[in-house]
Amino acid sequence: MYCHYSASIASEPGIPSLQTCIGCHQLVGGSTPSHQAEIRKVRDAWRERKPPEWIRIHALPGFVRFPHMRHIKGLGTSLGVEANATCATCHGDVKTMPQVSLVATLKMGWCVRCHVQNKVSRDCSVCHY
Amino acid sequence: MTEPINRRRFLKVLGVSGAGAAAVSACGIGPEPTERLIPYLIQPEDQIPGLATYYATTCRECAAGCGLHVRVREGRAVKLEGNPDSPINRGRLCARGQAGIQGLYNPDRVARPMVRNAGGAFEAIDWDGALQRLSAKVAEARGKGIVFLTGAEVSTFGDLVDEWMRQVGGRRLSYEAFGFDALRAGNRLAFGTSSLPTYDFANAKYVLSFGADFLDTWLSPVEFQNGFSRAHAFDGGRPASMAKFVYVGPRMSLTGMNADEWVGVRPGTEGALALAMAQVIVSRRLAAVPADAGRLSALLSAHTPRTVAEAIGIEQNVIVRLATEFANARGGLAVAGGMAAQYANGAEIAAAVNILNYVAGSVGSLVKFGADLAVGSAGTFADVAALTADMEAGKVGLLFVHGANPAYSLPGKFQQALSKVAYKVSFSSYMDETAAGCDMILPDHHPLEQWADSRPRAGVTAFQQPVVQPVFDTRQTGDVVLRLAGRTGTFQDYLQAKYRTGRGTGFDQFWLDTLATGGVYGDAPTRAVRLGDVSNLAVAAPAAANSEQQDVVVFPHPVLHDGRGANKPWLQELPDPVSKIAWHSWVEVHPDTAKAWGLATGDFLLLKSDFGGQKFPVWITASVRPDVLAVPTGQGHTAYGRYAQDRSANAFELLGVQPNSYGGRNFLVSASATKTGEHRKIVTTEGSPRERGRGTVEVLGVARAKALHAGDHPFHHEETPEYAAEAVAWWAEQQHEKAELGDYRGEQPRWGLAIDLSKCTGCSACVTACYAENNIATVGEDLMQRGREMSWLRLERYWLTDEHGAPQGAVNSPMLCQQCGNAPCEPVCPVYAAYHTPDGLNGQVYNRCVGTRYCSNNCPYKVRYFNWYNYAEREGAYEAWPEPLSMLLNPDVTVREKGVMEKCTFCVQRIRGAQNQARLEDRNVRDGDIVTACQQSCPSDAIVFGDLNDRRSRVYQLAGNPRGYHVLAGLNTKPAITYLARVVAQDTPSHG
Amino acid sequence: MAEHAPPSRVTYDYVTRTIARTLGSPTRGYFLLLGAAVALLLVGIVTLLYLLRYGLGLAGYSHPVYWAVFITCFVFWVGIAHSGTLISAILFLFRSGWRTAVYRTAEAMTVFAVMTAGLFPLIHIGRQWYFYWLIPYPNERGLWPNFKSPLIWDEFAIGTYFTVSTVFLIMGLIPDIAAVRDLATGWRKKLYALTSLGWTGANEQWRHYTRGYLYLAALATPLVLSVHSVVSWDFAMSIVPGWHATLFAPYFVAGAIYSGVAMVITLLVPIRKLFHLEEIITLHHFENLAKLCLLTGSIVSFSYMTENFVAWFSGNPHERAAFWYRAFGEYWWASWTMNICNGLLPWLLWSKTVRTNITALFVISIFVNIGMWFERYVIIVVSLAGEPYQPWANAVYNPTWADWGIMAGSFGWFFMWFLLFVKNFPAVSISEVKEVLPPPKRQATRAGAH
Amino acid sequence: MTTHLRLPLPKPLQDIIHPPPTPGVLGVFAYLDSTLDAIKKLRAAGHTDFTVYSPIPRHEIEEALGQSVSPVRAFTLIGGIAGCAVGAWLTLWMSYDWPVVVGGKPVGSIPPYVIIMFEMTILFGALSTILGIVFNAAFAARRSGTIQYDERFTNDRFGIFVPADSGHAAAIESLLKQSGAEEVRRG
Repeated sequence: MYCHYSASIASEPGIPSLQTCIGCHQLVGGSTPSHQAEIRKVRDAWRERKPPEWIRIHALPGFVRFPHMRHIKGLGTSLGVEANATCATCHGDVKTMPQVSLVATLKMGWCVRCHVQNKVSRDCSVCHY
Repeated sequence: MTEPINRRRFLKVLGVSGAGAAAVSACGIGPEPTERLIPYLIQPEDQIPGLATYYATTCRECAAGCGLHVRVREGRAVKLEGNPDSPINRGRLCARGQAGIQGLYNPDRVARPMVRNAGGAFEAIDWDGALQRLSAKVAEARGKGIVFLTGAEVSTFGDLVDEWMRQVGGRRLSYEAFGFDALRAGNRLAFGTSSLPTYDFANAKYVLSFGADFLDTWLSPVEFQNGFSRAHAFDGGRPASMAKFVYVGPRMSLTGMNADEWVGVRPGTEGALALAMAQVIVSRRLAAVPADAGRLSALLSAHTPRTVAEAIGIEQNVIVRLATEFANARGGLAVAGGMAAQYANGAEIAAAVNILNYVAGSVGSLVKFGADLAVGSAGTFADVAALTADMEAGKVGLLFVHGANPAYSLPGKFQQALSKVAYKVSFSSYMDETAAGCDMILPDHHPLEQWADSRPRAGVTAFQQPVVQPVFDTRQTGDVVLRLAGRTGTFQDYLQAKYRTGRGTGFDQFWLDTLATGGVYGDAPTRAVRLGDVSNLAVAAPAAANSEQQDVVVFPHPVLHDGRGANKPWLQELPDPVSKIAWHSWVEVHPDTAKAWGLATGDFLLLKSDFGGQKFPVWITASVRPDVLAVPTGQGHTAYGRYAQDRSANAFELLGVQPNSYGGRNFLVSASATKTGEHRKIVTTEGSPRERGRGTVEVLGVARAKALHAGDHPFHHEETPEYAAEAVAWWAEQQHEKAELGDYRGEQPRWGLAIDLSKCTGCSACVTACYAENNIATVGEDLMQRGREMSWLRLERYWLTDEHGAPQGAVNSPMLCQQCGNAPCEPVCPVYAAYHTPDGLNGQVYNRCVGTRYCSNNCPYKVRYFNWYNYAEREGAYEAWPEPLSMLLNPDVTVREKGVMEKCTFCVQRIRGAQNQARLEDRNVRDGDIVTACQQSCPSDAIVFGDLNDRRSRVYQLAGNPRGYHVLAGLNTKPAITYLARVVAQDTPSHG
Repeated sequence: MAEHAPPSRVTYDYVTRTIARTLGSPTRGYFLLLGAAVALLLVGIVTLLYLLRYGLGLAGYSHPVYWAVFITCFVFWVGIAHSGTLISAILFLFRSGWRTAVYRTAEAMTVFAVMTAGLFPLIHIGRQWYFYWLIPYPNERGLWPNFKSPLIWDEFAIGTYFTVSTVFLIMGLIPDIAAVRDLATGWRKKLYALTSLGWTGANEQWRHYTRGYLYLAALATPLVLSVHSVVSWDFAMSIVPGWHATLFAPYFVAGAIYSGVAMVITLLVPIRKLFHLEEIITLHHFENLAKLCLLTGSIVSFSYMTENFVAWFSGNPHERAAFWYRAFGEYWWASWTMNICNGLLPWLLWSKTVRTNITALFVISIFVNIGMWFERYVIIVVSLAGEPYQPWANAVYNPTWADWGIMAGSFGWFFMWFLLFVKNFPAVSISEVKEVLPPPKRQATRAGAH
Repeated sequence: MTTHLRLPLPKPLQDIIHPPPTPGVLGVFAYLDSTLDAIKKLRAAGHTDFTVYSPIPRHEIEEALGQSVSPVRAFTLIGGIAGCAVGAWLTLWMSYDWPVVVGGKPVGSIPPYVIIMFEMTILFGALSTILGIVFNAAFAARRSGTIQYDERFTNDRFGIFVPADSGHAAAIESLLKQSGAEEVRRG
């Protein structure tokens, strides 16, 4: 929520600006060498004023709308999940992942199943317009 | 000229969001391409991905100075909307204004400073190099004549230029191709002031226009249309009293076709008519004539209806009738302009109309001097003519051109003169005709990228602030001037300094407020004017053209105007509201004339005046006098980018460059017309010009309309016929069943629209708004000619005719998806791509559609459109959004792929957006939360959106209006759109 | 029970050998025809590749004319397909002996015509690569097709029709393949031995075979009537004036058989000549086909009159506008081509001299084919172009090279298959032709009618 | 007493592929009536499981053999009913699995679905009929697979094969001869 600052208020989660990253990683150096290596990349990037290129893992086709804020809100209220935890429903437990990977197919069937389970509309025009 | 900005930059500007997908995944079989996300280096404080930010600024597409709200997503301006705070446009915006954004992201912008090299070709140069070179030029040009030519520029920038010109011993001129010289001269003649008053249409009880096209191009169209619809619409906010509107002129323009009565006088005789009416009013004491009207007696007695009727070409009893109506209305407003103000005797006509207003007592009440309009202080045509002469004579050593394109509107002449100027510099953002003739181009920021202000009228200051980072390597001309003037600081500082004076500490707050509201809005006190000496006013019409010569009227195109709109695909593809022709110019010919000359629509007619000749394809219409031909300006550019260049013919070629008696330009020329034998298929969206009683539009006489009470159903016969009653009952049952199934369970809204045809003027602002909001592709001339245009919302223009079949105005009916409750399109779709949503829309799932096109065949309204090609394909033959135009794509709307059907869904993205927001705030969607793009833009407030199941909503009330009807209700499609019948002044017999 | 007395020299043996001769080594003329067909097919394929790459815009479509030549061809070919099953199944149930000589050709034509027709729905949709979304298959999204859509009915009707008519054709072929197997030598013997599925004509085989064949015919009969009804409902179920008529099902079925029979004649005349089958396919057969033509043709012309009458009688402004436009609008020429070719020409067939004149029949059959193609063109294109509901939205449509290319391809595709068929399988039923001959008897007593 | 009731059970696979030849007598007839004559004589002589070859189906032969109606019709009936059921299930279940309203019509509206049911009836009916024919005729073919056969039978000759061991062969030969067989073979 700190990094993806707009996830709970907007449809897009927002990619943290390098400034945001460095804000913490100035101090947080990482425990294991592999972590440190990764974090060094960030610091170098900051030094060179050159934003790193993230590779998009969680991508939806252009004709699908996934308003993040609404899902966080919905999961938060209906399932009583605490806001930060709602992310894991789709993204998995990212903070324990050495490298982010898909935990869900992010395919339509998967979306629909979840919608049906939580008794929310599966009307086409909720996501497709 | 322009380098396609690379993908990295693209995404950066994009701030990375679904928009990437929306724009990129346009051509989409197979999985999404792996995207690389480039984050911001430093988070811009006011940007939240996925949330739109609105910035208040000012529209500079014309001199009216409408306020803008620019919708910005991830650093890209995606839509221009009206600023509700602005007293000028009150949150509305015309088609031209909305297309401004296509100027910002125009693929043919001049991307960087250019200078002409020895070879005579343009080559890129860096800013510093360019400015050094230029300041040298300025130094050596001192004393040799330095001229700075701007558009209508009543602003701090204008002041700065003036300052600088004084400093270097030069002068500034401003030029508008369609100046208002005649009005100013007329006011000088009648009232001794050359300023332009404001006109209060909203409170007029009777509107009489002598050629003034106040709905399309005259002075401040959006403001006037807003006011006009209040006055003229059947119940436009006032107790139902419909102000009759009479249009006087040789040709029916967009404004003219909204008239209840069209008086097609012989060109140039408008003044005589005005005086004759004044004469009737005075002689019959129809109004409380001001005391000093006595000095008119001589003039008026020379213009009795009997004496002038013959010359004007109408019966005298008509003149008497008009005069009586006008005076008895107690609040008649007569305006002169457009064509009437562009004859050789334009000034006299304007003066005569002033007199008419004066004797009717409208001056001061409806015609307000004091709140003078800025364009009034623009340079006259005579000044420009003089400048041209000077240039010819080599008296100009250095010429700067900013915000004007005289080489197009003064073809030939100005270009020659230009070549005689030692050094000329253009600040144009585009390679227009003038820029092409210059030695150096220093591209200015687009108005949406710059700091500026302007004073469209006394009392109102409109501000501009940059809403996006500059798309190209351009620089604000203000900065350039400051630099050349050897001053420090940017234009922004200069601007702020100007407003800081006298505010001291309060300034910062003032500045923030101003930027939030978009300007400083005040009223100027009304100034009383007295009638001058008009005893020897000569309004006589110029001699009629001889037999083989034809009167040719050159009129400003409603959206391309003086040609500045021609490089914007939205405006090119927008059918002209009257002719419904797009992408090329035409000549209007009356059917009788056409028959006499053996012309068919599409035949080319060569018009040759003393000044030049051009070929135009014929459009046969009864909306023009038989003895007059009419051609629009705007097309026929020789430069100005891919959309404008080499398209049809330039009507300015026909016009002379000599200023007339009052320093204006004659737009009525006599020319020979010869049939060339060539023929083209004209690009028109017009099918049948008559509605043929098929129940598409309904028209009521005003008396009948006033007699209606709540609960009346004047169009009841349109409702379900007997034989279908059973089916309807059965349907109701099914609705009940459906309500108990799945997503359809429970209480749902039913979104609906109400469209008041007596407000709709056909201005087509809604059409462009729809293009902008819904990423609708422009398909270009070839495809449009084959009926492939994608416009989800089309304006059907059906003539209203008198008993002789002559058109007396038209009914304009916006036709868009009716979101039927019983949609014929839905059951025939084999894959449920067209289906009924729980909230009553006809959903169209683009990504499910396989393209059988059955839905369109079965749609009785024919409002479904098919993607014949991939209009988003990069470098494709029909690419609709060549970079950077793609930046204005709305990230909330899917860009449709080749082979799928698309249509209006009541801006479902806005509906969902509002619902998401409401959910976030734990409340329900309120009436008015959701505004469709068409409704938002409509200057006359003809469209209202809302929930038909909510008894308190505006749309629910309107749907119950006795004037309401459903198109083709007999088919039992149960449309969600209620049309309110057009009401016409009763004494104008008309059949829809 | 039209048992006519054939020339005495037409014995079982004569029949077998005459028909078997048609499978003899092909002439140059045959290869020329085949080459022409393949060339046409290639034109179609290239056009299709263009459509896939650039989109349907290459065709002449123009709002609101969203269906045009492709669907016209679709209906045309489906129509052609109908006479085959009619002759082989319905006339079989009616026990009309004359069908035996012609039904094989008709049936083969049916199968190939359906194969052709089936391609058009795939070609004409906007995203051809998603055609399988119309099939109810379990998918990850959990979506199913809309069974209320006439297009899905089509899919099922055409699919069923293709399957059934194919197996019907194969069934009929088995005994004949066995017959040629027993005459053939070399690789062909092997081929036929395989395809004849070990047929020997043993009584046990005949016993089940004849029964099964009867039931297939019984099933095919309602099928053939249903298929074109369903196709007609593509139009009748919509609300487009000119489409929306209860008359459509019978009207289309009659039209289909009409065009089909015409096509049979068009095909039989050259085949008879090429393969010297004069003794087997006699004037008598042609006359009967002509009579069938006359009957269905009259039904069609009657439907035309009914349509126009109802349009006027209904007093519905939209209906009236549609039919007025049809007759006197931009497309008057198409409508009158249709009226003359389908409405007037068949009346010539009242005269026996015309019915028994092969050349005349051939010419008429060609014109009927043209007329029936235009009937579909008029119904589809003109009704849409007229646009009586929204007078503002009407348009004039003109086909482009893409339309013609695909259409040419469809003819190539059809004739390629047909030519390959007649050279490799008996184009006239051997066993059934024998059935209507008097069986060889030792005593000259007349055989009981079978 | 009908032949197909006394069918031997299917043999092991290799027998099915290469069945041992059945010893017997084959008579070739040029004429239908003489064939019928022979059939009558054979049945009179108590022979039942002989095979008659004919280029075309003739009712005379069926009557002479006194065959019962083929069981294929049962296949047709069952197939048809099954098809109709499948059609109904497809349309209704799939409609309600994800209810979508179109054109204000009920989610599961029977009239249009009848068309699908009808088509499926025909399709399944036809296919199972084919199955029936192949199934039944295959047994017949098995039985007479390697009995003697003459290529003229598909052209213009009739034939009768009577399985018989060498003991009875002579009697049958003479019987066929006097019925008018133009050729008699023993194998």
